[in-house]
Amino acid sequence: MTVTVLLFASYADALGEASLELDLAEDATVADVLAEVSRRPGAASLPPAPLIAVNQRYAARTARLRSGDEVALIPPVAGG
Amino acid sequence: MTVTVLLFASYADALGEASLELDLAEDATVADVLAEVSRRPGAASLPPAPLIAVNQRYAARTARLRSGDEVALIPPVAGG
Amino acid sequence: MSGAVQLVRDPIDPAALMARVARPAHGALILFLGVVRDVNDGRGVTGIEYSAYEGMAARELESIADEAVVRFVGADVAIEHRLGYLTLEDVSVGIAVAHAHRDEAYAASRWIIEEIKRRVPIWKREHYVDGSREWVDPSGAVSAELAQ
Amino acid sequence: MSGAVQLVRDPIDPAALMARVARPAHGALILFLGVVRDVNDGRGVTGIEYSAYEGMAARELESIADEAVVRFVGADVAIEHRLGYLTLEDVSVGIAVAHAHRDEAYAASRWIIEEIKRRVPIWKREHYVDGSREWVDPSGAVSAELAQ
Repeated sequence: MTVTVLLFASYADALGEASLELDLAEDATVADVLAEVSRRPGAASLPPAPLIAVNQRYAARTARLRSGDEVALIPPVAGG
Repeated sequence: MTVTVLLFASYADALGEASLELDLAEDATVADVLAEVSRRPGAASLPPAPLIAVNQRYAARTARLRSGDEVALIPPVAGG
Repeated sequence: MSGAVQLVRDPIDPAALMARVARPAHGALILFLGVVRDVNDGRGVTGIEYSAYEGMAARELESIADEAVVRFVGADVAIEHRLGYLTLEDVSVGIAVAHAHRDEAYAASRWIIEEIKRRVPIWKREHYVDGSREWVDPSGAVSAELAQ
Repeated sequence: MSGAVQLVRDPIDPAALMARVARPAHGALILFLGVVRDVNDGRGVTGIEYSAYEGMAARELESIADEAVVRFVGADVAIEHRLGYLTLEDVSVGIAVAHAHRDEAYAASRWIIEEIKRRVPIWKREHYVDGSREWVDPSGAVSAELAQ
């Protein structure tokens, strides 16, 4: 299955991209996405356990994914 | 000596006046003003120990007065 | 702090109040507005008449503003309290506080409105839908304290 | 609460924000403004670039407004957060809260700004007087909590 990974702010700068398409096994979880992303150039400067949202809701690393999901890596928020 | 007594809001309504001139002994205190005022018609509805200001500052009942002082009886405040 | 505090008879302008505290060093600005509302203690209100011991009220408001900038170092403060007859949704008091940080801005704003209600000689007479009117007495309990 | 909350690119209008929460039942109205200030952590700031995960940020802001009116019963709430490049003294976030009573109005206002800073996916990159710029990281400590 395929998921879209969104990167923002310092994370987008680190990887040089704002989004990625990943091909994953059918039973993939958020943790698998993080493992995939950590192999990309520039990923060394990301924290080991970044905050994650799946389809615009905060999600745990164990969350199961479905094809077409939008997985976002959320840098420390700084609104206000 | 002479002092001016100011009445406001419900106190002015009770006594039917917004100010009084009182003649007092030279060593008079705030308590003497209150005793004087309590003899006026309508004073029965005033509390026994109303809040007092002398020359626009809150003052105790024992405060000594000087001629020309402005003594105000302050009903419960309700600003804001 | 003179000029930061005023008793007014015309409507309070929130934007003007805020402009008086804005500075490039401030990261947080809080405006508190007290507003005439349609019900108090279960009775329908049509308006409120505000009166004051004006000289002393102005002095107490200034002393509150002065104390605020000592207690909450770095704050800028502007206060206006309106007098006269106000109808529903009219603003009776406006307090603008700005500070580098929001913690201090919130604390100062809250402290100022509580002090106003505690010690500024302003009174209100509520006018009710049934045509009656009454002086509001939030509590006589503070009297002893203010006279020490 | 749709319509009560917006991500905007144009300047925030505090008066319009307050008008959205005014009702005859409200006795207290509090406006909080977050403002770009000239110094942060000792460094001279010239401006801040705000960006967001827009869909999720809008959703989180709406959920904060919805939760606020449940937690603080009787409150009306309006929130705007600005995105894009802001210069000194520009307003980045405006929160208007009105309630019958000031206790609840202050509490709701404070709760809302803390929730925004805790969980709305908005980021800022500060631009400094020396020409450099940096993403602001208030703390990574909330991460574990939000992911449960």
